[in-house]
Amino acid sequence: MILDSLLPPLVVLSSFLPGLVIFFLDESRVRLRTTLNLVGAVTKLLLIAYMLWGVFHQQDFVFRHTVLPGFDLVLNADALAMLFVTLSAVLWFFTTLYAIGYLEGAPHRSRFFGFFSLCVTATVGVAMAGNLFTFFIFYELLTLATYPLVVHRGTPEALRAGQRYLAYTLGGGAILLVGIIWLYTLAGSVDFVHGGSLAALGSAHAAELRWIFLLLIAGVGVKAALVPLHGWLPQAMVAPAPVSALLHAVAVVKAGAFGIVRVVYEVYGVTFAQVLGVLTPLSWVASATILWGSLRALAQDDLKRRLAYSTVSQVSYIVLGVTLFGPVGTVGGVVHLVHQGIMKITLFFCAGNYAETLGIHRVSQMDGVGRRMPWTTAAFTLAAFGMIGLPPLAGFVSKWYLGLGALEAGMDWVIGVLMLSSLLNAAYFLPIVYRAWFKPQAGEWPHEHILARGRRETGWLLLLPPVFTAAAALAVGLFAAMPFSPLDWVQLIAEREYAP
Amino acid sequence: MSLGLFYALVGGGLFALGLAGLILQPRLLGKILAFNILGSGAFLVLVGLAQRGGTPDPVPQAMVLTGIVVAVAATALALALTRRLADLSGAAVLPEDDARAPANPRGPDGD
Amino acid sequence: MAIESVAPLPWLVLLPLAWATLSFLLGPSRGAGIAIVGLLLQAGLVLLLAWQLTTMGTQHHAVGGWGAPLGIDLVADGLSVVMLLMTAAVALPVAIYARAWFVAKPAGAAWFWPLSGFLVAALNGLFLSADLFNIYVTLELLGLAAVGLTAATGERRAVAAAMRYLLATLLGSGAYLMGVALVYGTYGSVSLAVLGGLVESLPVVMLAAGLMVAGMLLKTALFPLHFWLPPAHGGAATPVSALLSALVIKASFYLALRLWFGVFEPLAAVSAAQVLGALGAAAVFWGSVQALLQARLKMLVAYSTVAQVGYLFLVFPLATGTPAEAAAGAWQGGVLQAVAHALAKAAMFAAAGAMILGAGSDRIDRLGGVGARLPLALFAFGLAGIVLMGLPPTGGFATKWLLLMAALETGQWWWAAVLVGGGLLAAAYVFRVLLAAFAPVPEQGRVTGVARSLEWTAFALATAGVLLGLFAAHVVTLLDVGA
Amino acid sequence: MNRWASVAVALLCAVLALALAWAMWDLPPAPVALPAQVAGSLAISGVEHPVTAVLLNFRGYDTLLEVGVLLIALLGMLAAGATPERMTALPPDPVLEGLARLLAPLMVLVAGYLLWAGAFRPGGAFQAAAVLAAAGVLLRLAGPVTAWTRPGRVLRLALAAGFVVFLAVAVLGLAQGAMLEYPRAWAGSLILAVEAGLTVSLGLTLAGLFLAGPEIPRGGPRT
Repeated sequence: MILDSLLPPLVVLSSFLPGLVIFFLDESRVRLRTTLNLVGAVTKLLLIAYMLWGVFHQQDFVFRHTVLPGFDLVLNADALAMLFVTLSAVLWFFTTLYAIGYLEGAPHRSRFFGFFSLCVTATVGVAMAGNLFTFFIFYELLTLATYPLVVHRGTPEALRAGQRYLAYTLGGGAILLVGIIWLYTLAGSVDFVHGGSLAALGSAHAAELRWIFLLLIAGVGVKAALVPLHGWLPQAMVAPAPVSALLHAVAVVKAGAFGIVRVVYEVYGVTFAQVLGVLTPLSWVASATILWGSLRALAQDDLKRRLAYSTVSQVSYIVLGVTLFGPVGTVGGVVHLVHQGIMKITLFFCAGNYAETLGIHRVSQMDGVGRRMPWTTAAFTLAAFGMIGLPPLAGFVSKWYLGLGALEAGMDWVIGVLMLSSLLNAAYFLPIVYRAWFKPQAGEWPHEHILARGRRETGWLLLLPPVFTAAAALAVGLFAAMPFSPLDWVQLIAEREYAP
Repeated sequence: MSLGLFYALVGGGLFALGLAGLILQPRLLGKILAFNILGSGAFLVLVGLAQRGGTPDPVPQAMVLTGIVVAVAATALALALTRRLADLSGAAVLPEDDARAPANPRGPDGD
Repeated sequence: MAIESVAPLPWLVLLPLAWATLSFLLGPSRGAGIAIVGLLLQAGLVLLLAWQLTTMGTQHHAVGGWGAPLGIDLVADGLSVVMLLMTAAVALPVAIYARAWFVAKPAGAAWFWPLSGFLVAALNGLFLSADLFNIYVTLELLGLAAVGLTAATGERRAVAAAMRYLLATLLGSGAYLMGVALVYGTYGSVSLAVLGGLVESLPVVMLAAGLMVAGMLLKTALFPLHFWLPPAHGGAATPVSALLSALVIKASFYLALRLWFGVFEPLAAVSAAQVLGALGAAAVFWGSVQALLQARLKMLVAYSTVAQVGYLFLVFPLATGTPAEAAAGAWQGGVLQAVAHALAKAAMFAAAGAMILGAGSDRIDRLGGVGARLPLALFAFGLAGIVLMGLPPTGGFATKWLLLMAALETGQWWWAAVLVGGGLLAAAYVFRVLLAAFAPVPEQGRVTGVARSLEWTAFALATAGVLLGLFAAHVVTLLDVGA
Repeated sequence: MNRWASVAVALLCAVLALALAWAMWDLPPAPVALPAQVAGSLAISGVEHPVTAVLLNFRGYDTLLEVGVLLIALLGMLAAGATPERMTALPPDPVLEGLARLLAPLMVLVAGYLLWAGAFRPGGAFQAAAVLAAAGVLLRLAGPVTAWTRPGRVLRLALAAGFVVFLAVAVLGLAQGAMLEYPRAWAGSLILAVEAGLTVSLGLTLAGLFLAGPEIPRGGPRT
């Protein structure tokens, strides 16, 4: 059906067009801008709901446009794509609400929301890309759309962070492009296919294919913040809180991790990647990233920096899961894509609330904040517990499947990495929780912008998003076994990937 | 050697001479003269080489007429620019530093 | 009259000549309106021609009814039509831009319209001509019009730049004319169609080809023959800069391409092609680094042209003596680069002009506040920059894609390194400007607003540069007609 | 430029001259013989002189564009801006001025003859225009004609007239089937009309290349 093939581009356009209009809106048109934002977000959600139903029933949504001979722009809403699309659309909706509250009265909002929408457009495109070309197009668009958000404040620090961000991501993009073209000249196709398409080339090109794998992983690894390519991420923390939330939970970092998933499963094919012997080195890199990120997080006093290093560590769980050969490991890695997103966005919303309401930027300033902001702190606590991996929260489900997957793949040492990392997680999250709830308030808050009014500890647009996402982090863990839960959906993906 | 070929050979020499002059002459007037020598060389080759067999060929003759008018036009424009430059900067030479975007003496007023 | 019977070829030359003359008759600073109408008609004619080409193949017109070799033939194949489309697509927005520009800054306005009319006529004539000597006349028409436009502000810097430009362009066409003389002497004809079957590897023809191509390198400002370009393109009035950088240098590149892969194909040597590629690579790096070092916005954009010209010449090593498929891809990539750069560079100059006008200075470190006051111009600048960086999904990316493919397919990975590295360098100098424009300003209201059409035309050009990437397949199809 | 670079340039140019000579030395006859084709079509070209036939008919398109080149050279000069008068003031010389006034009409007559002769012998619009322009230069040097910075409407019309006529004929040809295709019966007259227009315009343009530009100082050119 024609309409079905148009749905993927419509999902992309549902944030692109409002973004474009918003960009040119006058700064004072607050209501129109908000309406456009919300209409876009809701339209996207509705389209996605329809497509989810279709994909579940084996319906295909594929859009194809020839850019150059041999170079097609393909948007394909397969099960894996829908997982990421749904995640980003839902979290975008909440982040938009949050950003409207967060930026109330701030300058340059048209520019902000314009690029904000472009950013989600790019993410959705990355998710639905049907081949490496399309992936690359949206991957680079994502870089360009996020840069203005990172430097939004215009301070020298922000500009420096932006420069660093560009240097890393554009460099990564260039490497990725070389990898893609090299692969294309070798294989004649870079389409994403279940089970990969390179096995047919066989061992004759093994050496070249290993080099290409390195290029591709290095290219997407920059955004996924794999050590040693992670240097930009902690610096990018100067961005406004909603941007950090989006960067860490939905857009940039996730696009990188998602790229690794696509390359391993649908370009090389996990079986062929195993044969080439490229998975094990990748698992070392992932493990190193997990531990290094956690260790660095321990040392940070700045709350957002601590969360940033935590992201470096947590995203590599996804990469680690991918390298564990076998369906269980796949489930663990891919489902963490969703789980980490929900938990991390909660943490950043909360951090933003502390900063925006009380002027708290450092862990050492958080003593007794639980009594002043109970809802926010409760959400923070839930998400932190999830990150550590306490049952029955989302993070536990991920780690459980990762552990089982490691055993299945015969890589027992990974269990050790997981346990050590959980300990480190606890070591950098629990002190925060302890301070917030159990220590008395130490003097005045650094800078109280928003006064408590009755039971409302801060603006309701700031409060609702973290509460919802924290509840979601609990729900996806509690109801993991229910149909249409992320876990259930990921199991569907894994079945299709490993189907003979 | 026919007369036509002789013209052509002389033309080749003039062309090379003009080229050298265009590069080496420091003053603009010298460069403009050199360009005219270079052009004349090309015209001589055009007419001479075509008529090396002895039969006159009206086509290159017409082309050279066209070429001469073009050269006159170019020379006139070059002279006018030289005069204008001399009025503005006091010398009929190209400033050495221009390729490196000198600071605008009249302040940062753009174009 | 049926639309099939309209012959666009002669009209594409006559129309701009007519409006140029008319605006001259109207007097100084007059004629913007008829120019815009004329360019609109021209755009329609080119589209009609493109349609004729896809349905009926290569189009011919024998001027005077004689036919080659006695008369002069106009021929429109895929390459010509893509170049004509590029000319129309750039000239029309730039005309609209110029109309508003000269209201704000009258310097150089007096004879802009007739001169630019002749310039457009020369471009169209050159792209259509199938006669070596006639091409020489169009080259001179083009060169003198461009020099006149460069000098038109009457300022010392501009006049010096124009003088330098004039000498370079005259030397270039002089070398070309010498080549024509040798070719006519050898074969007795200057018709490309006639020569196509005759040219063989004689010393005199090699010499002719060498002189003609060298002349074109000088006119295209390929490193190290680029010395004249930055002051001319950076010093002219902004609408002129846009025309020069976007279109004028493309004419000589087109001619180099036409000759090298056309009549002189039997002589094309791999070693010479590698030299051209090496000069191109040097241009990419030298131009980019110089752009990074400039203190003035328009000089930065001009040096960016030096760099971008380098990419054009990668076509030669990638399409000379390489397998047919890779060569075709490289050739398409080269032509697309010419078009993508035309759109992006016109947009970039237009946006830069608007920003300079708003900021009241062309120093890059004085651009602070432009981002807040002129977001559309800055956005256009950024978009154009993205095209030049070769990021997807723009026309610059389609170019880079095709050239990279050809480089890797033919095992010439060193050109791939140039393409990738050049893109990153472009990013460095483009973001340098964006960074400066994003910087907050202490003095409120230092940046003033500019006419809306200045910003919109820049934006339209940049958008066209982006869309070119999404519809590159159409251009490539058109390009294949008669190739 | 330092000495060694100069020597290198000179040597390279010498090599070029030698290469040109060597390449041209022993060429076989050209495979295409255009003179024969010109002669074959001369009868229907509208003129009897082959160079004029090539110039205004067979390759008339070149000439059309070339007139454009002249016009833009003039435009470029005007655009570059006026410069102050730099001519050394000659004392008013009644003899010189009288001679110029006498010669000028004579030169116009010669130009007319050249124009008419061009159809069948060496001559034509360009030669005629050159004489006209010389007359203009003479009158300027002797005094009676002053320099002009910005041509007025009448002068612009005269400058463009030749080009306009040529363009009109080019368009007219389209009705025949091709640009600049002369109807057989009218070819001679149309070419003469084009040449007449060109003589006036080119003469003025060529003179203008000399006359345009200098700004007349207050009090006239001679003070």
